[in-house]
Amino acid sequence: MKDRFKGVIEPFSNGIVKNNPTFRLVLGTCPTLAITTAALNGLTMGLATTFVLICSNFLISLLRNVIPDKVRIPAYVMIIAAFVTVVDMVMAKFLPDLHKTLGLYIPLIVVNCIIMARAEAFSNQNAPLPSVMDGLGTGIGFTLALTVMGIIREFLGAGSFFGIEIPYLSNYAMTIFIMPAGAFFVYGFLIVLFNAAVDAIQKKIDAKSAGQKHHVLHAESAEPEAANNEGGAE
Amino acid sequence: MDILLPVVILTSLATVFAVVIVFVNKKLAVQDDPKVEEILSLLPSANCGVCGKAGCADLARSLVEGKAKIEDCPSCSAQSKAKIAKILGGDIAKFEDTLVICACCGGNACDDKYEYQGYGDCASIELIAGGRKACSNGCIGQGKCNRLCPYDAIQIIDGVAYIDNTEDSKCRQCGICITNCPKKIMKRIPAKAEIYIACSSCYKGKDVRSMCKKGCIACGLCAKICPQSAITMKGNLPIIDYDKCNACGDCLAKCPTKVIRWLKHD
Amino acid sequence: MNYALFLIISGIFINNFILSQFLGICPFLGVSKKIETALGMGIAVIFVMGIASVVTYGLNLLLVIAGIEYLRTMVFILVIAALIQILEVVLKKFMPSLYSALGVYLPLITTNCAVLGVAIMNITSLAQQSVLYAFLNGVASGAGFTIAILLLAGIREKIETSDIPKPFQGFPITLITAAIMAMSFAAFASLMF
Amino acid sequence: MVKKPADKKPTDFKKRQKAFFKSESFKAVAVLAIIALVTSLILSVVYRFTAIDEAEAMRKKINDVYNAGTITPIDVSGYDNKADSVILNAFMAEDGACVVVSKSKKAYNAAQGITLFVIIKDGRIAKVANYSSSETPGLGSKALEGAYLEQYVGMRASRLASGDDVTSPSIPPLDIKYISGATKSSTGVRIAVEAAAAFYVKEVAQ
Repeated sequence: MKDRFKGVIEPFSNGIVKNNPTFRLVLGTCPTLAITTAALNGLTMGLATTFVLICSNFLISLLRNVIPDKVRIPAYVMIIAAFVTVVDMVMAKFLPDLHKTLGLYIPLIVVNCIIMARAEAFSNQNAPLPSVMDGLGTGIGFTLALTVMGIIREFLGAGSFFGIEIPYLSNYAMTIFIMPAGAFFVYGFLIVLFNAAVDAIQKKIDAKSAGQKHHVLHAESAEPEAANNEGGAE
Repeated sequence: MDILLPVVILTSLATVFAVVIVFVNKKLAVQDDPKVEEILSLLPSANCGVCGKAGCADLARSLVEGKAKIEDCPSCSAQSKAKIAKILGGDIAKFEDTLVICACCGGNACDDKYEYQGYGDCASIELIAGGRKACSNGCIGQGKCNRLCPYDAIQIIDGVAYIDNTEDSKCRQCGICITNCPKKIMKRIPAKAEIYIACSSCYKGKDVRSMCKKGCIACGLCAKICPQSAITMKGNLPIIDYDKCNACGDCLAKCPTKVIRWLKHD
Repeated sequence: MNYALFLIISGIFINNFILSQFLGICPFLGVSKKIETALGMGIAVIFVMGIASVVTYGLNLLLVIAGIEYLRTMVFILVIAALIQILEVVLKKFMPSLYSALGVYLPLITTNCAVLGVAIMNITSLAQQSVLYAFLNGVASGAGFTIAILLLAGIREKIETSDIPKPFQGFPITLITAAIMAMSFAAFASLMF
Repeated sequence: MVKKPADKKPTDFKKRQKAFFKSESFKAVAVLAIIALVTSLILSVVYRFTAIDEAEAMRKKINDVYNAGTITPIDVSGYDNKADSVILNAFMAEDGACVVVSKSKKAYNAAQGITLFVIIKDGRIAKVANYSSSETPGLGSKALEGAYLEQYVGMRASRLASGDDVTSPSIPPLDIKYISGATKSSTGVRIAVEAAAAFYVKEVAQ
């Protein structure tokens, strides 16, 4: 029972941290850079993508033995496009202004590399339930990344937080962060922070698990060039 | 009517395109040589490009066309090399497996001629008066090999490169470090070697002692006491003949500066 | 005539597909390690964008007549995916030399935001709607894509030999380079409105 | 399956037909066709529930912006638009004001363009409001808010309608202060307003 449970939860937790689509796998970069001029946009785009990701992962893993390999790509693309159009229509009806701000980028969820990558890499080989969990995990990882990007860019670029103007800050806002150049900057530095953090944690885990296994030759020398990770109790 | 029209249009479009794809795949299929797929599955597909081809698919195709030799791909394991040779129909030529070692152990123990403050890596330091180390064939320690190694198998310890060849070694002998080291101290030695010489100095003992505390002082003791006389002194440096060496370890015990070291364990 | 010229200039400089519209960033980051691969990718993108623009423009007329505009995304992406798959086989059969240069990039382009992006933009934002202008816009945006990816490939080859702190290696340094490129391209925005 | 005695030797055609249905390519086409059928069925059904009728939404928006009472649409199909803008439609309000819905194709977010309501009463701009445009939030969006749009209120439509190419220096300088950092959005709004004014002067005023 334990490993079956792990088999389901594992892809979920993977999706968020270990292979977080935006920071680790660097997938789905088009909406990440374009939409995150405001935190609310990032959040909605993330949730819309998560919905499409879950449904398409589920359906593709259901049909994985039925779809012949020759027409694999058109079939997947059609399934994904169907869900995206549903999201597009529902959003146009119930969230019109948000639909206007996301505009062109909603149909572009279809070609968002994450969905196709998860479909090809994961859900066409695994059972529906792990695929859905993987879709959920990756989706939430993507949404978190987008929202964080949105918050930073909105805070620095427009001096507001989720649309609420911060009185004093907004007349010192650096509009560079709203422009494309700022997007690339923020995205690059966030990847650095994320990688450094995950590597540091990984190093600590290795150090703990490695324990005494260190060879005599290496033991006394610390890694000279990993400058930025804090020493940590060895 | 609103439902019928889109359904008809989309289904007919999908069918038309499906038919065209299937027709095109069937009629115009260019028979790829099945051997290419087979070989591609055996190659490590790391696409490291060391073989000079644009990735493993390209290498597989040129292997079948005879434009490349399997030795070009150093990180391919011995069994798959044998299998590929069988697919290509050639006899299983004796694939001499090799291991890569760093023939220097000086690093911080070797004095610096000048203190390098600037940009770049070993290659740029080498440009200034043959590197910052007093010993001109010693490792500069700026880590160019460490950064270029696709398998992260090289560590810079105490200012000198070290390749771990013990059982959980990550080194795939791809040879990127050999081509990129400006001092040319990364060397290939036969896989059956048990010991190796961690020095490539060409100076007499007196000069070595003044420059580097760990270097080989060319005393020649190892050559004298080796029971299999596998070691010969050539230009102030011992050379091991790995066919004769039976890894008895006498030379290693005798060596005053511990330059001769175990390869596969500590 | 000047509208065609405007399209070309805006496709390459003003609304550059990568640096100001953010479309097609995945291959922009992924394929730009070496100049030859970047060039191969660029030409393949121009090739596909040109054909896709014309085909999708025609299809859109069909959709408008049938009044089912909401199926536009579905039809476009189906057509693009099928088109690329057919193109791959046809190229392999009739033009093996071109296939060996571009072949490996074609499947990559299917999930490329730029192709679908230009297909939709041809419908929504072209001032004068005609097949020629759609084709021109496709090719110009493809050229913009190629120029941006070539510039980045050239810089990245230089970066290979320089000493970058460990966490910055790989994507982060590429993104920061792209940021500086985006800043310089932003200057073109005021070139001609 | 038990072989019925009466079963004749399957004719060559039936065997070939059975083979055809089993064959790989038929399965491929069938799967794609079925997926297309199912998806288009779902989408058309969903569309019926979520279809927004454009005109209705626009009329509602107009009433929010300017209480024009019952509005009678004006036929705009005959009007030849300028190169970079298009008049989507126009209405005559009860109190004689004319509500013009004009879209400028030039904007920062070129895919969306900028669509505005321009309300012109006896020759002067009474109000300008954003109908549907998505400029970059925090930057371009400032050009769609009150302060920038207020500048146009009170201007005579005939003066606004004169300029053809907005960016050419020959245009008499209007004291419109652009939003810094959002030149494209500000110019886009100006094009839309001037297009509406030109329409008003040509079609409605005489």
